[in-house]
Amino acid sequence: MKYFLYWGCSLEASGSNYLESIRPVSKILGLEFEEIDDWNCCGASISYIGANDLSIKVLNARNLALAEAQGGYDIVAPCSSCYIQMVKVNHEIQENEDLKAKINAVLKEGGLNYTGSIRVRHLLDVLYHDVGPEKIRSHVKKPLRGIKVAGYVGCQTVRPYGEYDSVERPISHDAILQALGAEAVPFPKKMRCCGSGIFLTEMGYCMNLVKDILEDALNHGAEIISTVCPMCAMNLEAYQHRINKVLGTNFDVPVVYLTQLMAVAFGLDMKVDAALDRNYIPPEVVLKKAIGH
Amino acid sequence: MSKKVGVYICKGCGIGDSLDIEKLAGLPEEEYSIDTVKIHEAFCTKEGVDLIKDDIANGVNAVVIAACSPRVNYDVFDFGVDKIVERVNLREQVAWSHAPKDEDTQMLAEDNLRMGIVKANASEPPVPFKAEEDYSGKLLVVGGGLAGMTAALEAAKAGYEVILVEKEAKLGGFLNKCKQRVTFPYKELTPTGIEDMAAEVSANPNIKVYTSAKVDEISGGPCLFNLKISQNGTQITEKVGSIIQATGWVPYDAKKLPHLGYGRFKDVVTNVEFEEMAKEGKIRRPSDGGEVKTALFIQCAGSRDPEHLPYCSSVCCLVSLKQATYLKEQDPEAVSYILYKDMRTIAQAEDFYRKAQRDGNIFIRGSVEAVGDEGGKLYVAGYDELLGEKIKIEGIDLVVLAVGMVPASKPEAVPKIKAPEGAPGADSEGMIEVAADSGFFANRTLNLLYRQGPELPTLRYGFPDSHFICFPYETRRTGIYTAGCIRRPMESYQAEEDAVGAAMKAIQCIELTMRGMAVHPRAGDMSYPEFFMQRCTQCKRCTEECPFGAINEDEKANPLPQPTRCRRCGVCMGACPERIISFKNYSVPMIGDMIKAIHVPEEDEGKPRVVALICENDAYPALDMAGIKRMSWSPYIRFIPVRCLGSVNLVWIADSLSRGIDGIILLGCRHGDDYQCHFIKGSELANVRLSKVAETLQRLALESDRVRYVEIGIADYHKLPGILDDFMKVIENVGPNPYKGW
Amino acid sequence: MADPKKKGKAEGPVSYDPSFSKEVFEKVDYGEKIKMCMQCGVCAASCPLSMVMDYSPRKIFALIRAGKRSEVLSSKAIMLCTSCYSCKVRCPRKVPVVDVMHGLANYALKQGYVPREETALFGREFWKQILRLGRIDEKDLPRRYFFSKGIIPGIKKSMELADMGIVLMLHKRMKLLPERSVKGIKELRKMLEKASAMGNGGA
Amino acid sequence: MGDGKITQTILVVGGGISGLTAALEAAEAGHEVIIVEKNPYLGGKVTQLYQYFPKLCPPNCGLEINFKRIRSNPRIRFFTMAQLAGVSGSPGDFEVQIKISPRYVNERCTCCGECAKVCETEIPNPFNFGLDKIKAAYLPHEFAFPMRYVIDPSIVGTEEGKRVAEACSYGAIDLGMKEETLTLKAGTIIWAAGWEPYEASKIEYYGFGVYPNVINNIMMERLASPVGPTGGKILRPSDKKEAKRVAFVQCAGSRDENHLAYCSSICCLASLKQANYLMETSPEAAATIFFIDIRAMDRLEDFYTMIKANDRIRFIKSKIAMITEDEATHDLLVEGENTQTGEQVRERFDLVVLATGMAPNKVPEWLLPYVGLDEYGFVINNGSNKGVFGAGCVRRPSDVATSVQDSTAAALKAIQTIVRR
Repeated sequence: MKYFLYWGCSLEASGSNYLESIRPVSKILGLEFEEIDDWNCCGASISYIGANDLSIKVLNARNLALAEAQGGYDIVAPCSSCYIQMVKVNHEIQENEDLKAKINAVLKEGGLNYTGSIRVRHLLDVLYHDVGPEKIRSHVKKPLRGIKVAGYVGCQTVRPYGEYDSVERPISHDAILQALGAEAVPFPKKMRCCGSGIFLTEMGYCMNLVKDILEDALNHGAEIISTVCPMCAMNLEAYQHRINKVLGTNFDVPVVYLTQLMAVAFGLDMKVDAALDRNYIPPEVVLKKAIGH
Repeated sequence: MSKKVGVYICKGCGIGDSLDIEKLAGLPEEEYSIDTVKIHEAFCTKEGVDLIKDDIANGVNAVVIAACSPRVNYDVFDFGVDKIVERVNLREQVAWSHAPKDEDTQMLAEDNLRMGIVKANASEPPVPFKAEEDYSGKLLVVGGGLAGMTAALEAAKAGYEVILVEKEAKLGGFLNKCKQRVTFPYKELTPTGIEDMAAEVSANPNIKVYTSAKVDEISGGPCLFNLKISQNGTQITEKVGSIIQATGWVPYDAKKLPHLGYGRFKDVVTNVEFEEMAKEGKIRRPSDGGEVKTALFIQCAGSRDPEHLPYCSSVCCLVSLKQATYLKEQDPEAVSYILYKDMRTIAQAEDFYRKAQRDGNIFIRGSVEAVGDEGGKLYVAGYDELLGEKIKIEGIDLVVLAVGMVPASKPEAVPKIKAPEGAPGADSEGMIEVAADSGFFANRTLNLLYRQGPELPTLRYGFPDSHFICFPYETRRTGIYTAGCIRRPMESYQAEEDAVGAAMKAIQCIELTMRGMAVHPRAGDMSYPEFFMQRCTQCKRCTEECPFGAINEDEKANPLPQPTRCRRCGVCMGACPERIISFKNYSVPMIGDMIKAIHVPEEDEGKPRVVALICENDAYPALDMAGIKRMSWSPYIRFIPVRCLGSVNLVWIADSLSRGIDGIILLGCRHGDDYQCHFIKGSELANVRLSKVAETLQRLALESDRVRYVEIGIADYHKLPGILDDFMKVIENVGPNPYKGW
Repeated sequence: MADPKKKGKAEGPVSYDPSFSKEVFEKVDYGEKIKMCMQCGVCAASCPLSMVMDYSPRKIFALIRAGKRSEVLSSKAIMLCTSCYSCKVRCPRKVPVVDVMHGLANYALKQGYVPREETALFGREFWKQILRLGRIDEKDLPRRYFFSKGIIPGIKKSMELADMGIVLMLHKRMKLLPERSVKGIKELRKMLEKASAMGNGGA
Repeated sequence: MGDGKITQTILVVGGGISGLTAALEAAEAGHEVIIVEKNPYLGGKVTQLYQYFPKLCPPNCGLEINFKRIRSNPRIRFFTMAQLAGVSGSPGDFEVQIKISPRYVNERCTCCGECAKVCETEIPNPFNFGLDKIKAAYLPHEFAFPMRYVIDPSIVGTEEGKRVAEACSYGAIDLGMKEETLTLKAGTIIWAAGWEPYEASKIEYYGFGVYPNVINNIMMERLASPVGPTGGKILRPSDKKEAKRVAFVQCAGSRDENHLAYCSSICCLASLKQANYLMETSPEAAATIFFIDIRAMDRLEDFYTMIKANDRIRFIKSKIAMITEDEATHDLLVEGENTQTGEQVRERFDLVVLATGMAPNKVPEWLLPYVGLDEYGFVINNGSNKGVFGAGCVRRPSDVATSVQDSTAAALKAIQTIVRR
C-alpha cells in the first residue's frame, strides 16, 4: 500500500528518533512511503501570529496540490500538528467551493492547482486501520510483556473530526500497544494537552500541564510513555528535569514513540532501527525488563 | 325486573386453600335462599364460563362471581348489558392478603359474599337516557381565530355541521394583525395564511358562520344546547350538541409597565404594536417616523413577574425573534438587541433561535433597571448576567416590550356576588369576591343559563383549562371544551393542534350523548341519576354541589336535572339528605343494605368491625395491588367501593354505627390545589361532609375517632396496610361500639 | 484563578457598542462564527489553560458582543490557546473556538496590541523563517527567537536553555547542517504575499 | 380509495399514553380500534415514571382510568408483544402485518404466581432498566395491564422451563408458542411509537456507561419510585450508597448540533421534579442543576418558582464540559464554567443525572411512502399524510399533557380518513 509520508520539520531534528523508527517498521508492515517532492512547512499551530488564516491554508494547499500532482496517494502525517493543520485545511477546501476557488487563485501564482482529491491521515490511523493490531501482532518477535505503558494520544492526534477514532475516548493507540504485548494502563489524561506550540513561550503555564499528564500516567502505574507526535514527545520528555527543578517533582520517565516500541517488539536493532539511543531519558532499562538481554 | 341470582364461587388462585369453600357455598342458600350456587377450580376458564352461561340459559340474570378482582377478567365475565354481574373479591382482598384457613378470613369472605348478593339483588340493568326533544349533532365554535377556524374546519372534514360565532366583522382573530408567522418547521418566517383559511371556512357547506355576532344565551346540555345568537341587532336561535370555546387572548396591558418606559416614551411599543406597524408596511419610530437602526426587545415584559403575570407566556421569545427578523429584512444594517431571562424556544423551534443568531441579532441575558431617553434616543440600563456587569445600551430608536398573553376569559377585576349570611371576607355592602373556579368569575362569553354560573370555571390566572395532566380537555361543564390560547399561552402551531383535539372531544361528546352514555371519565356508562321529587325539600345541596353544574333549579328551588350534562359521579346522591337520588345500579339504599348485610359479632367475641368506603378509581386498585404484593391487613375491615367519595351519603355512616359497626374509614383521592379526584370536587366534598358528621356522632353519643378520612393515591398501596392497621388500633382504644346487637 | 471581573470593570455601566462585533465578524478570521455562540460555557471548562486566562473563551465572546474592543484585543486569553481543539469538538453550536482565538490573536497583533510578548516574538520569527526557507530549522529558530529582543537577553535565554540544546545535539536530535530552503521558495513567497494581501475575515 | 370500500378500523401503533389516548378517543366516538404494543403491557414510558410534573401525581392514576375505559369499551382490541411489520394498500384500505412475539403464557393465566415460585433463573429487570433482577417467569410490573405473566425465552426449552410450566395448575404456560404474523385490514394508521432517551454514551465526555454513577433521567424515575429497584431510596449504582449530593446535567445531547440539535422540551421540568424527589429522601440531600436556559413554559413556571424557593436546590448556568470519576470512591467530578460568575466549577457529586433528551422511535422505511419526517426524524402531520398520522412524541418532544392533546387531534385526523358521510 502506497502513501505519501509528510514527516514535517520536526522529524528531521527533534523528532528524528520518530522518523528513524518509522522507516524500518513500515518496511516490515509493507507500508510504502514516498516523500512529497519539495514539501513545505504546514505552518504548525503557531503561525497564525505572523500570518492570516488564508496564508496558512495556502501553505497546506501547496503540499496538497503537490501531492495530487505527484500521484494523489493518501498523505500520512506522523506529527499531530502537521496532521491537524493539513486535515483541517483539506476538509474546509472540500466543503467550501468558494474557499477552494480563492485558494486556487492563489496557488496559480505558483502554477499549482488543487481539486480536493487527497485524503489526509495520521500515522496512527494507518497503523490501526490499514495495518491493524492483528497484523502488527503477527510481526511481534519480542513481546513487550509486563511493561506498563501509558499510551499518550495527545489532543491534536484525533481531532477535530474524529475521522478514525473517538475525539474523547480513543482506543487505537492502546490497541496497538496491546498488540505489542505491552500493558496499556488506563490513563484519563491521555487526551490532555501538553502545551504543544506555545510550550517554549508559555513554559510557566505549560510545565503544569505536562506535570499533570506525567503524574496521571505514573499514578496509573506507567513505567514508560508512548507518543505519536514529536511535539508531545518533546514536551513530555525534554523538560522533565526542568520541571523537577521548578515544580519540585522528580520525574524521570522515559518517553518513546509508538514506532520505537514497535521496532523493539519486532525484534529490530535497538539502536539502528529503534533509535533508542536518541532518547533523552534512556528507555532501554524498562524495555530490557521485558525482552531480556 | 324479576331477579334470578346465581352465585359462583371460584377455588382458583389459592382461594380454595385459604377458605372453607363448602361452608361458604352454603351461605347463599341459608341466608338468601339462592339455590343456584356453583363451585369451580377456575371460573375464568372456558369450562367455568360455560357453567355460568348454562345457568343464564336457564334463567339466571344476576350473576355473583366470588373470585378475583373486577379489575381482571372483565371481558371473560361479560354476559351482556341486560345481565347483572357482581364481582366479589375473594382473591386479592381475601386469599392473597389474609391468613389461610382462619376463622376471621372466612368471616371476611362471607361478608364480602353477602354484600355482593345484596348488591346484585338491589341493582337493575341501566336504561340509557333519552330526552323527549330532538338531539342536535352540530358543533358550536365560539371565536373565529386560528384555533376556532381550525376546530370548525376539522370537524367539518369529519362530516359534522358547525356553527361558528365571531365577534368581529372579519374572521381571523389575532393573526389578522400579523405580518407573518413562525411555525413548524421553524426555519424561516411563513405567511400567516389566515385569509385563505377564512375563505375556506366561509366556503365550507358544513360551516355556518356568524360574524359581528355574539352568544346571548345557552341553555340545555349536550345534544340539547339551545342558543340565542345576536348579530347586528337581530337574534337567531340555533341548537347544537357540543361547544368549543376558542375566544383567545388579549395582550397584557403595557400601561402597567411604566418602569419599562411604556406611556412615558413614544418609542417604547408593545410587540403587538410592533407587529401592526410591520404589517402596515414600514417599521419606524412612532415619535418622529424616523428610521429604526437600533431596536431593543425586552422579554418577559410583565410575564414571569409576580407583580404582573407570574406565568410564562410561552410565545414571546419566538415572537421577538420573528420581529427582529422583520427589522433585518427591512434594513440589513439595523441592529436588534434581545434582552432575555431564559431563551425559551422549545422542541424544533430551537432552529429559529439559531436563525436569529445567524442573522446577527445580539442576545443579552439579564434584567432591565431603567428605560430613559437622551438626545432623542432611548437607552436601557440593566444588568448583563453573562458579562457580570451593569450595562447601558444607548442610541436605541425603538424599544419593544414583549408583553405576554392574558386569557380573554380573565376579568379586569374579580367580580363580586352577594355574600351568604356571615360569610368571611364579605365587604361593607355584603358583597364577596367570587372564586376563580366558580362559574361566575370569567368574562361573559357563553352566557350559560346554569345554576352554577354563566361561564366555564377557571384555574389560577383565569384560564378555563383542565387541571388534569392525563385528560387536558376535561372542563367542568360537560360538552363544552376550550381550544387555543384561552386554555394556556401557546404558539400558533400548538393552538392549531389543540383545536383539532378539542374538535375530537366535542364530536365524541355528541356521539356518546346520542347513545345515552356518559362522557369522560365514566364514558359509556348508561346509568344516570333519577330524582324522586315528591320527597325533595328544596335544600339545594345537589344543585350547589354538583361539580359539573349539571343540575339547574326552578324558582321554587326544585332541582332540574339535565341528564346529558351529568358525569354519573353520584355527588348529588351523596349530598341529598332525603336520599331521593338514585341510579339503577347504584343507590343509597343499596349501599345501606350492603352495610346491613355485614355480620357484626357480639362484643364479647372481641372481633371489631370496620366499614371502609373507598374510591373505586384509586383506592380500590391500590388495595388490589397490596394484595397482589401479598401484603396483609386487619381482617376486620369490610371494603365497599364507591364511584367517588363524593357519592358517600352520611346516612351510611349513621346506618353503620347504629348497627354496631365500630368504625368507618373513607379512602379517597388527594384534594386541594393539586387534586386528583376524577370528579374534581368529590373527595373534597366528602371531607367537608364528614366534618359535619360530628353531630351525628354526638347524637349517638359516640367518639369522633370512630370515623376517619384518609387521602391515598393509587401508587401508595405500600402504605395501605399501615394506614388500616393504624386505624384499627384507634378503634381498639375507643372500644366496642355500644350499639352492637341492638 | 483569574478574577473574571478584574478587567474592564470601569466605573459606571458598560455601554454596548455593536461596531466592534461587526468589526470582528468582518475582519477576524472565523470571526463571524461567534454569532452562533449561546454562552453555554462548555469551551471555558474544556480549555486546559482557561484557569490562567483573564477571560474564558466564552467571556471573550460576551465581551465582543458588548463591544469591549480593548479588553478583548489586549486579553492574554486570545494568545494562550494551545490549539488542543477540546472546545471546538464540544461546542454545541459548532463554533470553531480555536480558529476564532487564532484569528483574534492575529488581528490584535495587527492592531498593535501585544497580549503575550514572548509568543508574539516566537510566532513572528517562526513565520519569518517560513517566508525565508519554506520550512522550520529547529536549531536556528530558537536562536533567532532568543535574540529577537537584543543580544543581552538573547544570551541570557540561550544560556538558560543551553542544556537542552546540547542534550538534543548529543542525542542526534538536532540537524547540524543549516536547513536549505524549499526549491519553490520564490513561488511560495509570491503565493503567501497574495494570500496575506487578500486579508482576514471570511472562512 | 382503492375499490371505494373503506375499512373502518383504526390501527394504533404504540400503547403508551399517546397511543392509548388516540385509541380511546376514537373508540369512544364510536370507531373500531386495534392497538399494537411491543411491550407485554400497555402504558408505555409513563408506567415507569414515579410522578408527573407539575402535580407530582402518580401516572397509574390516569392509566387506571384509561384501562377502565378500555375494559368498558368493546370497540377496542389490543395486541401486546406485537409490532407492525408491514403495510400495503392505500388510505381507507390498508393491509397490515402484525408480528406477535411469543409470551409463552396464554389467557388462562390467573396471575397466581406459582410459576415464579419455582423459577430460579433471574434476568435483568427490563422494567427497571436492569437496575435490579427479576425471575424469568414474571409479571412485568404490579400495575401491568393486561395482568398476565411473561416467560423469558432464556428458560424456554430447558428443564427449568418444564418445571415452571408444570407449576401452573391452569395450563396457562405454553412453551410451544411461536412467533406469529397476523394480517389485518385497517382504514387508517396512527403512529404513536413514542421515544427513547438519547443514547447518552455518545456524549463521551460525560462517561455514561463508563462510570456507574452517571445515570440518565429515566433511570432516576425508577430509583425514586417506592416500588422501584431501591424501594424509593435514591441509591447510587456503584455501592448502593444513598446519594446526597446529586448533579443534574441539562441538555445532555439536546440543543447540541453534535447530537440532537433540537430542544427536548421536557428535560428542564423533569429535572426540577427529580430534584424534588431527592429533597424528599433526606434533609441533607442537596441538588445542583446545571443548565443553559430553564424552559418552564406557561403555568409550569409556577413549578420552577416553587423549586427555586428550596435552598437545597442550586441552579448554575453552565453546560457541563467534563465528568470524571474518582476511581477510589466512584464519586464524580463535574467540570464547567459558571457563566454568571465566570468561575470554573469543579465539584464532587455522589450521583450525576444526565437530563437526556428525547429521540423519536424510528419510522420504518416501508411506512415512509405514507407519512413524512422532518430532518430530525419526527413525523409531520400536514395534509400530505397518506392515511398515516403521528401522535405524541414521534411528532415533537413533548410532555404528557401535550402528547395527549396531540393524540386526541391525531384521532380526529384518522377518523377523517375513514368517515363515509
